[in-house]
Formats: sequence, structure tokens, C-alpha cells
Amino acid sequence: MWWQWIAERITLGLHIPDGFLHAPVALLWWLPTVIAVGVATRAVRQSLDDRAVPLMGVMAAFIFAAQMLNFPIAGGTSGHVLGGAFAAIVLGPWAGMIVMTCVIALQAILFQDGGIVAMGANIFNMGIATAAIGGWIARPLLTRNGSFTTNRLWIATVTAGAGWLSVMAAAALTSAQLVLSDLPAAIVFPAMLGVHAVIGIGEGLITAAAVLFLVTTRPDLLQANAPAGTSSARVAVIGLIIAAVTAAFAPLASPDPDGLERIAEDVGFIERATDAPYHMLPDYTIPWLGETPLSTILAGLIGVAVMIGLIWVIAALLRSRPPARS
Amino acid sequence: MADESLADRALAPASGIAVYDGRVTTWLALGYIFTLAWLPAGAWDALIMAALILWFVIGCGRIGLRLIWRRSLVAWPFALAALTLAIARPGEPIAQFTIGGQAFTVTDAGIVATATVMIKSWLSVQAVMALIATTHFSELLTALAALRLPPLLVMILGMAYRYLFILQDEALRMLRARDSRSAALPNRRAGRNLRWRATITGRMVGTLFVRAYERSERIYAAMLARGYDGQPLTTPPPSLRRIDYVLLIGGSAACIGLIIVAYT
Amino acid sequence: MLTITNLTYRYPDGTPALRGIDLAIAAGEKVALLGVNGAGKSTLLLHLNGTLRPASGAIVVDGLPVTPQNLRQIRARVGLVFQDPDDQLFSPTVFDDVAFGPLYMGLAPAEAAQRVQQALQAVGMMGYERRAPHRLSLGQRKRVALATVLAMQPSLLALDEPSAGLDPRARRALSELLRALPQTMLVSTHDLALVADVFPRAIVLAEGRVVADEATASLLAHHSRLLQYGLI
Amino acid sequence: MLTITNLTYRYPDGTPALRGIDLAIAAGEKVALLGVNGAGKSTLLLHLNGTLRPASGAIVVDGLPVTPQNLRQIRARVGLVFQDPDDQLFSPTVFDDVAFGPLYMGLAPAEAAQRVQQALQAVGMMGYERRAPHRLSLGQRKRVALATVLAMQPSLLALDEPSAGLDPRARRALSELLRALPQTMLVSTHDLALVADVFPRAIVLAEGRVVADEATASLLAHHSRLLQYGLI
Ligand SMILES: Nc1ncnc2c1ncn2[C@@H]1O[C@H](COP(=O)(O)OP(=O)(O)OP(=O)(O)O)[C@@H](O)[C@H]1O
Ligand SMILES: Nc1ncnc2c1ncn2[C@@H]1O[C@H](COP(=O)(O)OP(=O)(O)OP(=O)(O)O)[C@@H](O)[C@H]1O
Ligand SMILES: [Mg+2]
Ligand SMILES: [Mg+2]
Repeated sequence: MWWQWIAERITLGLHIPDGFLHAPVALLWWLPTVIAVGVATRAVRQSLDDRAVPLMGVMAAFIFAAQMLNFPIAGGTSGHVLGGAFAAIVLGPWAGMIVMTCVIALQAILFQDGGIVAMGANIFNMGIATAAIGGWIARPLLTRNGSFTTNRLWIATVTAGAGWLSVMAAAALTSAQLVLSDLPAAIVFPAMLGVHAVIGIGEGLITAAAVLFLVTTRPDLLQANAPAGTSSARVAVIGLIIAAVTAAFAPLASPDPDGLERIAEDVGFIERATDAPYHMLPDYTIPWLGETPLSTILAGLIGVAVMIGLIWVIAALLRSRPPARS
Repeated sequence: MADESLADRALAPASGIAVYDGRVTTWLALGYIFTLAWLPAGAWDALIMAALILWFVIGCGRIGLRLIWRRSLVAWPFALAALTLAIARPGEPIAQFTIGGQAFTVTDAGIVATATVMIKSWLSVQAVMALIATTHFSELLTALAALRLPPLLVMILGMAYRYLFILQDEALRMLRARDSRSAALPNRRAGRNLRWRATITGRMVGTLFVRAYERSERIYAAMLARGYDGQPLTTPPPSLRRIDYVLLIGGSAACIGLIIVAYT
Repeated sequence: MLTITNLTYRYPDGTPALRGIDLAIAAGEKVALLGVNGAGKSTLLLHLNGTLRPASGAIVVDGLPVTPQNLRQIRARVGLVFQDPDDQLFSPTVFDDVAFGPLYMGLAPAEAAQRVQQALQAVGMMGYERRAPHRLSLGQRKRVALATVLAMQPSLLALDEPSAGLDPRARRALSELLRALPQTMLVSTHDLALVADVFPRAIVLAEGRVVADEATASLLAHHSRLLQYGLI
Repeated sequence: MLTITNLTYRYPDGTPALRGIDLAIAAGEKVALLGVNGAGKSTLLLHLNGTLRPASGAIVVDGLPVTPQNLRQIRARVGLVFQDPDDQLFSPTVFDDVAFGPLYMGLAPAEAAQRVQQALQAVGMMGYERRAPHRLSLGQRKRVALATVLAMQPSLLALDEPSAGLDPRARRALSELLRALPQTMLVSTHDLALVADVFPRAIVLAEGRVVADEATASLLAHHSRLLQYGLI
């Protein structure tokens, strides 16, 4: 149904369309995204070698399809998984980032889900950050001496926590970008984090169930991709961080099971989220030209050029040399 | 998928624009969207020109402006939310109303901001749609490669696109199977609880993952059988023709023109 | 038991898959659904439990019309088994999979467990409860898929090509099972041997229309008609 | 052309899939590979181009032993086509897919394009270059999968169940194509009609061993042996 389709998009509320972010903000977020994806590309290439293309490609298609697997919450609303944390827990942080980057790029291009200029921010929020949480927080907690733990309760707790946290992180980052686009932080953060504290519960439950399913049926897959062991001190520190963050957000997490109410809340957020002034670089002018339109245009163009240059240089540095073909 | 068939257009572009190089159409579409992002609120002349340029191109390409308009409405839930900008921005009050005891004021600046966001967002979506309706997905990949995207990433994107529809169909069939066993008896509450339903969904995600993983292993074997050794396959694309350069320069000039119109 | 009146359906891309289907099946009847690839067999079966919604026409199961409001009750009455068992089985163990339907209906876990036992017994898969479905052979998976709907005790079984991909021995076992089950059945198949064995009545679809609806014996007796319908 | 001596293989989980295979195929011979599900047909074919590495035994193709050092040359000589074309076709367009092998071998783009034309012509799929594989019918995908290896001009074709899932017309077309192709062939199949049509010689596997290797005519003449090998 069309309204369900709309409701789902609004409920998730994380694919920022074009026009909603300040242009400089949108461009700025391309920078960390390009760096992370560049590093991830190299890492994946080294660790997976020639399996990288078929594995990552099919896994990206898998995340796409997995996002279709929804479950009814209430009142016609349904929850589904974002998948970043799951991908990183199972495949590792770098592979998770690559997979999510492809998913978000294809969603923007093929289905106009999320903007093109805003894609840097979208990839960072839903791909890089979620994979970092799954891969660098949950995975170390799930492996002991290089092999995957078998304690089901522990696995369920950690993966559910990571799933929830990944959604919260994406929501927090999205809020930050909106606030950087001059939205009132006092409204954006509570609304966004409040809604996603609930949505994150679905993510957490699905992530946990999916990982437990793998532990039961194909432990070899998890084993194959398990990272080397981590020191217990590091595990303890990460555990403490998770506990602290969870405690901080716990009040927000008291679930409100009425789906319709949540949509209403969400729509409310988006209405407020769009309360952004759309001036181009309001304070950016070039001194010797004074506050003329020409000055503003030049300032903008220079900004763009610098940004593109930076991205280009970093991408060039990160790109491994093209293979010599005999 | 609401507009799967449009995504499918990327498979069989049949339009006038398709005679141009896919790199040119891709770059121009990206440039156009970036230009839109820089237009300030209330730059009506620039926005109208931008719209006319886009529709002219769509018209020339015989893509079907109607189709694009109809499909582009899918992006409107977000754009409609911009309506609230009308009451959120300080400015000359135009109208007032109260909902639930709270007073809202519609301002002139608010209306301007709302309209700008809606138009920008709507035009951006149309530009992407025009792009995928005219440019074969493989050409899009070539264009991205020429934009210095790592070849490995380009290959992964191509592979993801190839298996997208296959895995979506698989997911759809699983959903059907689950739904057809989601039954209710009279006088009993169906569906147990939220946690159980989420768990079932999680297992479906796991099942799909295993199948996708195994498929990737078979594909890997197929690639090896054809000589693959892990190096991304890079073929130099054909060089741009004169007509492509003309289009590229003309398009870029139009984008710069829009910016100048908007800020003068 | 099942009455279909003037059912038409078009896929979203415009393919007209069903163009006016009329048929009625009495309680306890076992009916085969035949037709070439693309005739509309699967599409018709997907309508029986409301997975697809008709463009026009009506379906009544057991006196209850198939409408969006009734879907949940309809699904308790109609057991639909898909052609590919991998689409049907999504749980880590055979037990979980067969128990899904009963638990969803709100049965108590003990009652559900009993239903699972009965269903697995009916298909001859007792003792496989703890096994992972994807570790079973194709024939075994097809039987478990059937058990998942038997556990819901539907009054109408709608099976889509239950014998496809089975080897000769597994086919014979399936044929015996279908003869033994008491339910009303509508079963799509390309397997004329199975039809002759199990189903006294056969319906032939072609291009979304019913082109024959008669006793299996009389249909099979006419080689020229089988050829005409593309069944051999 | 192809010589296999005492080939054994175990899957990593311990399943013994091949237990001492010996066979020799002369240049230009067309040989069918028969056997029930799980007999080891696919496993054997996967050894021919080094996708799987034998536990013991040796394979020599065209005078060149299949060893890790020779893999690249071997893969230019052995064209392996998988049963499921969706596993074989992994590119966004038919052209890209068929060109993949030639380009990888280092052919110039123009030469590769010419190979693509020839290969698509051979399988009757000219004009489909810009199409996406997932929009083709199963029969068309199977033909393109064959074209992907023909474009590499291998001297030995190893096909895994090329006729599975094809309807009668497509089977006849495949059968003609295989007869017309000049390459040496080893083709696994369950389709005895195809075997009778195309392959003068047949090898039967059972539980990882060769249990028959003889003229097709003599094998097909003995109903009891076909039954014994589970081929009917
Ligand atoms: N998802 C779909 N979208 C569009 N058309 C479809 C879809 N599924 C099936 N069709 C078309 O609807 C018609 C009926 O298909 P259906 O699957 O019901 O045939 P069938 O009789 O079950 O064939 P088979 O014996 O191959 O299973 C066919 O023309 C088919 O191409
Ligand atoms: N990846 C695998 N891991 C473990 N065992 C396997 C694997 N693939 C196949 N086997 C086992 O190896 C044996 C031979 O399998 P193979 O796939 O070669 O059979 P086949 O003759 O091709 O059968 P079919 O006609 O079903 O394709 C079987 O017992 C099978 O269960
Ligand atoms: Mg069917
Ligand atoms: Mg096989």
C-alpha cells in the first residue's frame, strides 16, 4: 500500500533527501565518508583478496533484500532492519562499510531514496557509523582468542545492544547534520533520538536473532570471518562504554508500542527538521570584494573547489595503484 | 518496490539522450543536482530556469515527462514536510491559526523557504530519474569509474546491481510464505508478541544471508573459471566525441548560469 | 468448500495472468491443476489465501469470502505450499518451522508441539525435529514444507508443484501421502503420473482461463487433447 | 585431450565425493557424464579447471597438468559452465559478461568484442548485448552462460546439466547447438534423450566411482542397467 510505503520511509527517517541540508554541510560530510570508504576498500582487498568482488557485491544485494523483510509492529506500521551492524558483525567492519556504501548509493540512484548531494552524509550515518559499531564494538566482545563465543545469552545481549546503538548513532549523526544546517538542537536531538530509541529495538532484536541463527546453523561462516582475539582489558573498556551509553539513553528507550503514535511523532520531527534556513554561506564573503553577490558566489565556488580538491587528493592517495596487466 | 520498473529503465534506455555518452549524462545530472543545492531561498528566476532546462532535456529525450512527474511524487512525503517551514521562520506574518491551543503564524519568509525546498527536492529527484531512464547502468558505472571511484568499488556495485533483483525476489517469496502461515483462530490473539515476531524476521534475515553467502561462493567459482584473479577488470572507455564535449560544456555553462542568475 | 467466480488478475506490470476463472470444489475433493508454464496456476493458488488480491471476482472458502478483513481466518483454513521448499522454510530447525503456524495462531506451546508431532508423523519425518532444514535433501525439505501447513490443520490444501525436483522414489512416497490425507486439495503439477494416481478430477488452465474441467480418466484418454493443452 | 588418473576428492566437511576416477577422452570426443543426485558429477567437472584441487590423483588437459602454476593456461583451455546460469552471469549486461573472459585473458577490447559477437551468434543470442541477464528467460540465460565460455575459445567444454529447466523446444535447440560445436565435451546431465541425441559415449558415476564407460547405444539398450544405475 502506498501509505505504508510512505510510512516506512518516514519512520526510518534517516535517508536525507537533497535540499534538506546546507550545501556546505552536505559537502563536508563527503570528506570522512570518502576517507573511510577508501581505507575500507584497501582493507577489504587485502583481507579478502580475490573473493572481495563476488562476496561484497552479493552481500550488498542481500542487505537490500533484507530490508524488505519486515514484521508488523502495530497499527499497520512495520519494522525492518537497517543492516549495518549485522553486516559488520558477520563480515567485519571494513567489509560492512563497503557493503552499506553500495546499498545506500544504489538506493539513492535507483530508487531516489536519499539525495545525491546528501549521499556523503547518508553513507556516513547509515553505513560507516553503523558498521563501526558492529565491527569495532560488538565483534571484539563476541570473539575470544580468535574464535566466536558460544554463549548464546552473551551473543544475544551484545548483538541486540549493537543493533540498537547503531540506529541511535545514525540518528544522532543525522541530527547533528541537521543542527549544523542551523536547526535548533533543542528540538532535533530529543525528537530524533526518541523516535529511534524505539525503532532501534526492532533493529536490535532482528540483529540478535539473525546472528543467533548463524551461530546455530552456520557457525563456520562466523568463524571464517572472526577477527584475532582482543585483550580482556580492551573488552572491559568497550563494555563499560556500551553500558554508559545504554544507561544514558535508557530513559528514551521506554518503548511506546503504538505505531501510529510513533509515526505522528516522526512526522512532527520531520516538520521541525526542515526548519532550516537555506542561505548560501550567509557569512561567507570574500573580504576585498565586500558583501556583494559576486563575492558570495566566488566564496562558494572556492569552497567547492577546495572540498573537491581535498577529496580528490585523499582518494588518489588511498587508491591502490592499478594492476599491471600482462 | 514502488518504482522498480523505472529502475529497470536503466536496463533498456530507449530515448534520444541515450545517443550521448553515459559519462556525459551522468556528470551533467550530478552537476545539475549540485547546482540546485547551492541556489538560495526565493531565487525564483533561477529555479524556474532550472526547471525549464530539466524539462526541456527530458522532453528532448522522449523519456515522458508525465511518467517522471508521476513517479517523482514518491519523494513528496519528505518535501511536504517542508510545509511547516511556513510557520517556523521569522518574517512578516501572513496568517495565523491555532491547533490544540498553540498558535502558529505563517510568515512570508516561511512560505518562500517552503516553496524553495519543495521545488529543489522535487527537481533533484526528477534529475536522478531522468538520468536512470536514459543511461544504462553499466554506463553509469563507467562514469563513476571516470570520476576516480576505485575500480574495486565499481565492480562491487555492478555485482550488487546484478543480484539485487534476484535476492529481492527471494525475500519476497519468503515474506509470502510467512504471511500465508500467519493465521488467526476466532477468539484467540494471533501473532504472539513483538519480540517473537522480530525474532522470526531475524531468522529470515539469517536464512537469506546464508543463501546469499553460498551464492557468492558459486559466483566466485564461476569467475575463477573465466580467469579471474582478483584484479578489477578495467577497460579504457571509448573517448568522448565532439558532440559529447559540446553537450558537456553547454550543460556546465547552464549550471554556472543558474548560479549567476541566482546571486545577482 | 471452495467457490471461485469470475476471477481476474493482472500483475502490476500489466501481464494479465487470470482472465475470468470460475470453478467450484466440494469438500473432500482432490483436484489437479494443469497447464503449461505461465498458464496461471501459481497465480491462481496465490489467490486462495489472499496473498494476491483479485482485480475482480470473488473467492469463497468454507463459506467465508477471501477479503482483506478475513485474511487471518482464511489462512487458518487454506494451507498453501510453495513450489520451492527453500521459500517455505526459514527457521533454524525443523521444529521451529513447523511450529510457526500453530504458535502464530496463539496455540499454547504444548499444544503447538503436539501439532508438530502429528504433522511430522503424517509426512514421515519424525525424528528430524532438531535438524536444520537446509541440511536436508530436497525430497525431505519438500515433506517438511508440507508439514508446516498440515500443522495448522487447514481444511483446504493448495500445493504448487509438490513433485517437482523429486526423484522417482520420493514421487511415489508423495503420491501415497496425498492419497492418504483427508483434506480437500487443489494441486498444481506437470506430473501426469501423479495426476492419474491421486486426483479423480483435473482442471486445465491456458492463458489464464479454464479450458477443461473434467474427470482425469477422460482427459488422459485423449492423447490429442493432452497435446493441444501442451501437457505432453 | 583429457586424462584423469586415480582422482580422489573429499569435501572439507569430510564427505568423500570422488574415490578414484580414471578416464581418458580423445580430442573431438563428446562424452556424457551420468549418475544419480550426489554421484559426484559436479565435483568431477569442478576439478577439470582447477576450481577444486584433488586430494590425490592427476588431471592432464591437452598435455598440460592441472596444477596451481598452470591454472591460467588451463582456464583458457577448459570452458566450464555451471548448472545455474545466475551463478555464471554476474555482470550488469550480457556483453560485459561474455567479454569478461576474453578481456581477462588480455585480448584487446576490439578483439574481445569480436569474440563476443561470434559466441553470441553461436548460441543464437545476437542482439541481446545490452540486455541485463536478469531480464532474460531461463533458456536465454542458459545460452548466454554457454556463450561466456565459448568466447574464450576453449578446446574442452565442461557443461553441468545444460538442459535442466529447459522446455522441450529449448532442449532441441541446445541439442542441435552441441552437435554443431567442434569442441571436445564432457557434459553432465540427467536427460537421456539429450544423451542419445548428442553423445556417442557415456560415463556413469556412482558414489564417486566410474561404474560404466561405454558406447551410449549399448548402455541405453539395457533397461535393467539403466534401472540399476538409477538413470530411469
Ligand atoms: N511477479 C510477476 N510479475 C509479472 N508477471 C508475472 C509475475 N509472476 C508471473 N507472471 C506472469 O503471469 C503469468 C502466469 O504465471 P504463473 O506463475 O501463474 O504461471 P504457472 O502456470 O504457475 O507457470 P509454471 O508452470 O511455470 O509455474 C505468466 O505469463 C507469467 O509470466
Ligand atoms: N560443498 C560441499 N560440501 C560438502 N559436501 C558436498 C558439497 N558439495 C557436494 N557435496 C557432496 O559431495 C557428493 C557429490 O556431490 P556432487 O555435487 O558432485 O553430485 P552430483 O553428481 O553433481 O549430483 P547432482 O545430480 O545432484 O548435481 C554428494 O554426496 C554431496 O552431498
Ligand atoms: Mg507456477
Ligand atoms: Mg551436480
